[in-house]
Amino acid sequence: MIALLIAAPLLGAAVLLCGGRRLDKAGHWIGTALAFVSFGLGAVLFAGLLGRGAEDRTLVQHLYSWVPVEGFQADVAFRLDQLSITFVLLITGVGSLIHVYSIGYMEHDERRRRFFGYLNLFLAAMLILVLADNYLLLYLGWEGVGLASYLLIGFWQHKPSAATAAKKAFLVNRVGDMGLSIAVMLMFTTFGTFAFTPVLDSVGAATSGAAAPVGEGTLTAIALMLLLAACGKSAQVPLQSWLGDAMEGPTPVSALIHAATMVTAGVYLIVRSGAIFDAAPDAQLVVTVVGAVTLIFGAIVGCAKDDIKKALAGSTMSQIGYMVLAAGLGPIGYAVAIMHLVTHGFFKAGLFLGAGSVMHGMNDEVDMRKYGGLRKYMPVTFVTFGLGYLAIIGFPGLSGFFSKDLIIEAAFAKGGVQGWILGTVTLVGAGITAYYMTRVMLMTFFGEERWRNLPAASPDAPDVEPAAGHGGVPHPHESPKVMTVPMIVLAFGSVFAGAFFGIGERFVHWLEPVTSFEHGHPPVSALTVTAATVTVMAIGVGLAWLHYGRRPVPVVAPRGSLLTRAARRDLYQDDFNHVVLVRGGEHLTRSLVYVDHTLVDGVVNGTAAGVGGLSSRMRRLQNGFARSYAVSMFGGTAVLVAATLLMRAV
Amino acid sequence: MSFPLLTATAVLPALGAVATAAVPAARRTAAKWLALLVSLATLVLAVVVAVRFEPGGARYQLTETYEWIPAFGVRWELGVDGIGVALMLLTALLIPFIVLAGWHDADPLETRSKRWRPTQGFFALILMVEAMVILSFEATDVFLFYIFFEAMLIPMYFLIGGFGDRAHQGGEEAAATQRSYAAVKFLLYNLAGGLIMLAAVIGLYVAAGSFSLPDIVAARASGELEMGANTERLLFLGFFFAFAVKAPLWPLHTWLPNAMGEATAPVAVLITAVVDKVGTFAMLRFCLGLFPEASKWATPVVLVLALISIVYGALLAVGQRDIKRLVAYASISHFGFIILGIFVMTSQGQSGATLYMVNHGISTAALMLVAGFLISRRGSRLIADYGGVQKVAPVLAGTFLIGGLATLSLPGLAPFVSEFLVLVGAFARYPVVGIIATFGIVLAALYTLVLYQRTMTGPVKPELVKLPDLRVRELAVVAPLIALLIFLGVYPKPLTDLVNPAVRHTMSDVQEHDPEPEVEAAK
Amino acid sequence: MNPVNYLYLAALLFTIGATGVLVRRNAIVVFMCIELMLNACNLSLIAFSRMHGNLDGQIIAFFTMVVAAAEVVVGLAIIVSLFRTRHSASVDDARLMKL
Amino acid sequence: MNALAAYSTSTGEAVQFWILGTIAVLGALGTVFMKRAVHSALCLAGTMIVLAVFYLANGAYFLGIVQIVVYTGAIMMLFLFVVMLVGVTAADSLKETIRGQRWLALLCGLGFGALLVGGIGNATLTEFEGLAAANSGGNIQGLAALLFGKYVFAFEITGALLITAAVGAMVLTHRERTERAKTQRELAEERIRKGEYIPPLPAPGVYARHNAVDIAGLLPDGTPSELTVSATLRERGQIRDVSTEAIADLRALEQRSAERLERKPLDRQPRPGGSTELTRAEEAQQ
Repeated sequence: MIALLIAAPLLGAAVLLCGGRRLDKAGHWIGTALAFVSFGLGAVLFAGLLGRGAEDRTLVQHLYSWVPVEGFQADVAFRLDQLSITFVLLITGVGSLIHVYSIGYMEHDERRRRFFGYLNLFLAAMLILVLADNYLLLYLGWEGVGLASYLLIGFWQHKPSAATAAKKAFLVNRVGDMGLSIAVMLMFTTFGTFAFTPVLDSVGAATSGAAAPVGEGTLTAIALMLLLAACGKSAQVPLQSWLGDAMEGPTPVSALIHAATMVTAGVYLIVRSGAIFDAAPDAQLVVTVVGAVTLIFGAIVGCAKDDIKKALAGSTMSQIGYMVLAAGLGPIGYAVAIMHLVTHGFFKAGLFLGAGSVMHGMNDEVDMRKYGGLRKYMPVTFVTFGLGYLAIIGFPGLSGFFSKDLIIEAAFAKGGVQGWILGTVTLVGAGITAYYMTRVMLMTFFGEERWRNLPAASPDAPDVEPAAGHGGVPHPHESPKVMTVPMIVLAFGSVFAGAFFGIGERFVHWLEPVTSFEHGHPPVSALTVTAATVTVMAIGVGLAWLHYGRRPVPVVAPRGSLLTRAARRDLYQDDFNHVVLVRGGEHLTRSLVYVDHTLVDGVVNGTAAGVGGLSSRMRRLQNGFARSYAVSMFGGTAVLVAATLLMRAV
Repeated sequence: MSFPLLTATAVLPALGAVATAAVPAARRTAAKWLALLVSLATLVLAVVVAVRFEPGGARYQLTETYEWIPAFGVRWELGVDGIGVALMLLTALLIPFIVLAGWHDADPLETRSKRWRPTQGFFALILMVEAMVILSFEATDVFLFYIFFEAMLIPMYFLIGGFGDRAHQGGEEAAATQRSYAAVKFLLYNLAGGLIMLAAVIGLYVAAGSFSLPDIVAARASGELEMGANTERLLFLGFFFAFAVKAPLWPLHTWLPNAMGEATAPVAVLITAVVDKVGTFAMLRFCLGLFPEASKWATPVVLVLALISIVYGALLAVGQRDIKRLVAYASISHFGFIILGIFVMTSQGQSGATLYMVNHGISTAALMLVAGFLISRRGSRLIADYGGVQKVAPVLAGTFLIGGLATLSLPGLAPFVSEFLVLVGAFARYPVVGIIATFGIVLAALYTLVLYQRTMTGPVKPELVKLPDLRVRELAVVAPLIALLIFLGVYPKPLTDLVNPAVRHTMSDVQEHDPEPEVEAAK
Repeated sequence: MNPVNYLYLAALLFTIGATGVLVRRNAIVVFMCIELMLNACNLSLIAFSRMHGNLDGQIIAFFTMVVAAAEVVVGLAIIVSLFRTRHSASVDDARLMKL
Repeated sequence: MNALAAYSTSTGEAVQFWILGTIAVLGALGTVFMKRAVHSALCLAGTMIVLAVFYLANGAYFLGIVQIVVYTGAIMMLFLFVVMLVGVTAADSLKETIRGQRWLALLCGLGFGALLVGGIGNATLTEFEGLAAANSGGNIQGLAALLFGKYVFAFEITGALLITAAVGAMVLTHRERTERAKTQRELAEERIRKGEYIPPLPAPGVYARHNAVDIAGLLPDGTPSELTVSATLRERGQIRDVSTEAIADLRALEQRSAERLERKPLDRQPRPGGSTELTRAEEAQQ
């Protein structure tokens, strides 16, 4: 049953990718149908879990032994519990909606069949990731989603920028993967296995003193390596640079992979390995720091971008920062992190789909400075996007409010100076979130209709998607039903999910058997925190209104302050990477090629040349005169005779 | 005396080679079909061997022993263990694909040429190499092994020097010059290694009084045969040098890029996927089996060299401008992994190394053969001459990508399993080594993706607009390889079952145990 | 007189012959010098025969003569045919060993 | 006394040794250093005869005779034949062309000789058995017994060797015709077709005194014509040029006849009608 869940999209991917042109007509329907099949199966499984007792909700399905080697047993086994079924539902649910959306969005793309194949592949890999029962299989899914992400970011491969972005994403993720593989190796050497249950149990046993203690250093190392992996996949500092570029992919991809599901895999990993993190407080601290830094970093970047998708990407980074931070808080934060993850999945996917819808209606223009006043032309998009917007800034009552508020509370509840710092950071983050999201909202849907009097063409627009350049003034229009319906569904989620999960701590208790949960004790009351959050949010919205609502937005971006310029360039992180890693690497490889050619090969060729030179000297002796040879023979004979005589004499 | 299965497996391609060479000049196509049939028949025999082999049984099975040169105690002594079977299967499996991929590589330039014989020669040489390689996997007599180890150089020399890419940026003349340079370099390197090994083989005979591997190993294990530490080390170095050249290990690697660059793609596959495997196989079987103490003594140095190979090969691959040379350097990096796995002396490492040999053979074959198809279409090996291929030839690009992903060890494809095993094995004993080796996987992603990006994506180059996609024959070559990569990636159990007992034997040869985990995990 | 002197003489003759082989260019003279060397050997063989008091040395000398005769026949034939084709009997002109 | 006798030989033999040994060495040196091959051959023959005498003196009667008959008689004559064939008068240049060859050869020769001498001197040659016992049944009989007994296989093989050598010599010197010999008619036609030299070749030797084949006939102006000499001699460079001699003779004859006829000595003034044949020949000579 669990295997079937994965098999459906996998089958879809195989059929669509190997099927050839014959399937071009029906490909997207097959892909979508299989995504829904998977969702249906997930729902059935969920229902099955609900029917069981709270402590009895972990199902393990052992398929076969994957890599059986002396002392090293990796199985293909799936584990269904509250945590994974949550993800399953999120993935297949949002995934199915985005499949539907893509039918409309990718209508004019001749390679739509392949697009759906990749989407299905992604679903399968993501499901493997969340359902795996051991870290190695998780690694398989982990890299699988990386591959799907690579393929989808680079889907418009004919654009060099897309191809580069895809490569970058994969490479940065590989650095993270290194962390994951080292973590697995460490687990193997420490525990002799890397299946979830034995590893986590023995960590628990070791820390509670029930078994031989494991060095905390080892656990910290494992945790940090897992964090590295999470950073790569979830675009956390310092491995965040790929996410902005990943927006080169088609918008549904950004919505599904780079907002709702894949990028949250890091959070899943941390929550899943909670026992290890709990046993390694130093690592937990690092996790929270990474989360806090990314939170602010992403928010600042989001404030400065004019590209609607990149602004949203910055936001994604920032929101995942929240989740990572929460996950770093330990048992008080795990469930909250997942809850924010789910609500974020709804509203961020909705936002991206809305952005896609806007682009769809605007000739694939992505520069917000060339939007404006679109609410009249795309009412459905406006409403759904607006609901998503309210959700993300934490407008009271909407889903973002519940989840984010809980995180802020938990951060304060960390206690001590750390708690205050983290809490403040999250609060400030909430303010900035409100600011940049309002900015996006205002620039896109309000204000004057700047797209009317654009200069004829914008040839220097760097990120024009391929359909762009129809020329002339765009004619904003609402998107077809097939696109708006998923947006509406997601908007529903954005509005109600939070309340549904949050009221009565329903979600937290659902996850408790897996992630364990304890109530934090914030130094200030929960109500105060909520009030502060709302206030900060209001300030953010107000500031944004001052900047972008009251006065007209210039079509050409002003130079901006130092911080703005830095944020536009992703706070120079890319430049740093470029100078240090890319250039340095290029020089290194080039000099190594030179070394290989001249030194390593040179030694060999030099030897050959030396022998050659010697032999050409010796060749002069071989002058072809028989008499000359005879002399040497005679001399040789003489020497032999002398040797014989000497031997005799001795 | 039962049917000599092992001999038959090797003799069949040898006879096939003779028969292929004897086909009249005008019947080229018949020669090709004959070669293909013979290679397929060999595959069938190899499968029979694999089926008859019982993984849980004796160490060497299906053994055959005939007196050959009684004066020196040289015997025609064959036998296979699990590792041998696996590699034999790999060889027998790859040859039909190589034959099929090289179907037109040795055709005459003018199709009507009546007296053109190299076509027959090409296929005959390939079969000859197959025979030699299979025999080296089977031989349990050191001297016998040495003979085939060296003899395979001769057909390889002609394959490299005689049949290059038709297309060469420097023209036909330059191609011929570089080809002969590459062939001579290949030959000299390997001959040098082989000569030193010959000295060591003789030394071994002097020291042990026998050429028979099982006898010597048994005698050493029982303590009947004492070898001085210095003798053992010297002999080990002699053997290891030859295998390190063949494998190739840094800094003895420079022949490989030349050879693989200048040879046609199928021959390049033959070099790296089949012939070079003899080197790593022999390290596992002979170096560790005959000289366990010396192997342990040399381990630190070998590990460092292997690490250098991994990182260095990958970095150089990044810097290459020539597709085939890039694959060659990638192979050097992979051979670093294999050697690392062999010498970390853990079950995981050695199983991983053996699986790595098989998987690397398949994945490199897939990548290189597709690259060869691409090169033969455009007539250039330079990466810069390509761009946007996926637009015009999506299937070619897709298979190329899968080959590339296999090279970078994507989980789900076969090489991942082996690479991870090697890394785990290395990490378990030498954590630092494991971590450094892990950098190799990032670099592998770098060179593969850079290659893919530069050749396949971006705007279509005007010269490539009419590039045809893969033909049926080419698809027939690539598709099974890819299917195999995926199958072995998700279900490597058949292979591991074959290999595990052999690895257990090797581990007991070197008297090493896997490091115990720090904590016995709660089961 | 000590009969060993015969051996000294033989050695002397042999050396002279060998030097002649090396310094002369005319193939015929070279050949004669070789004959001289053979004769020197024969002389020593016969002296040995006398020293040891058996005839084996003489037999060997006899064989030497026969072989020398055969050699001369073939050698001179070679010289003649060389001369025919190259119009020279100088050994230095036959230099095919150097490419 | 007896032992001493074994160490030394009779005085007669000693005298003979020293005299003939000197001759043998001189002959050997002559062989090496004579400019002409004929002289070398003769020197060698001398050495061989001396050696034959030594063989006899050492009790090898059969071999002594064989040495004279076969070696000096047959083989050396064979050499002489070849020398004649190649050119008896041609003198070799003794100038060395290979750098260092002569010195190296000498050095090696001297060194080797010294080594041999040293070796012989070192050897413990204590006793001379003498051949009295071995030759008691007759030298030839003794040899025969050995030859057809102990050494019979070697003997047979030697026979094979000789046959092979004979065949080899024939094969080497025999020139196979690769095409049909041309008939006289064809040759004539070919010559006409080429048009190089149509009339018959001139005969050698225009003067009665010199009708030898190696003397070129003189053209009307007194210059020798190489065409008159056979091609082989031309190639060997063995044409004897007698034109100077002949002109000198002519002049002497003219002088003598002038004296007898009491003519004035020939004035050297060129006559208006042109120079005489003789003066033109003289000019050609100069």
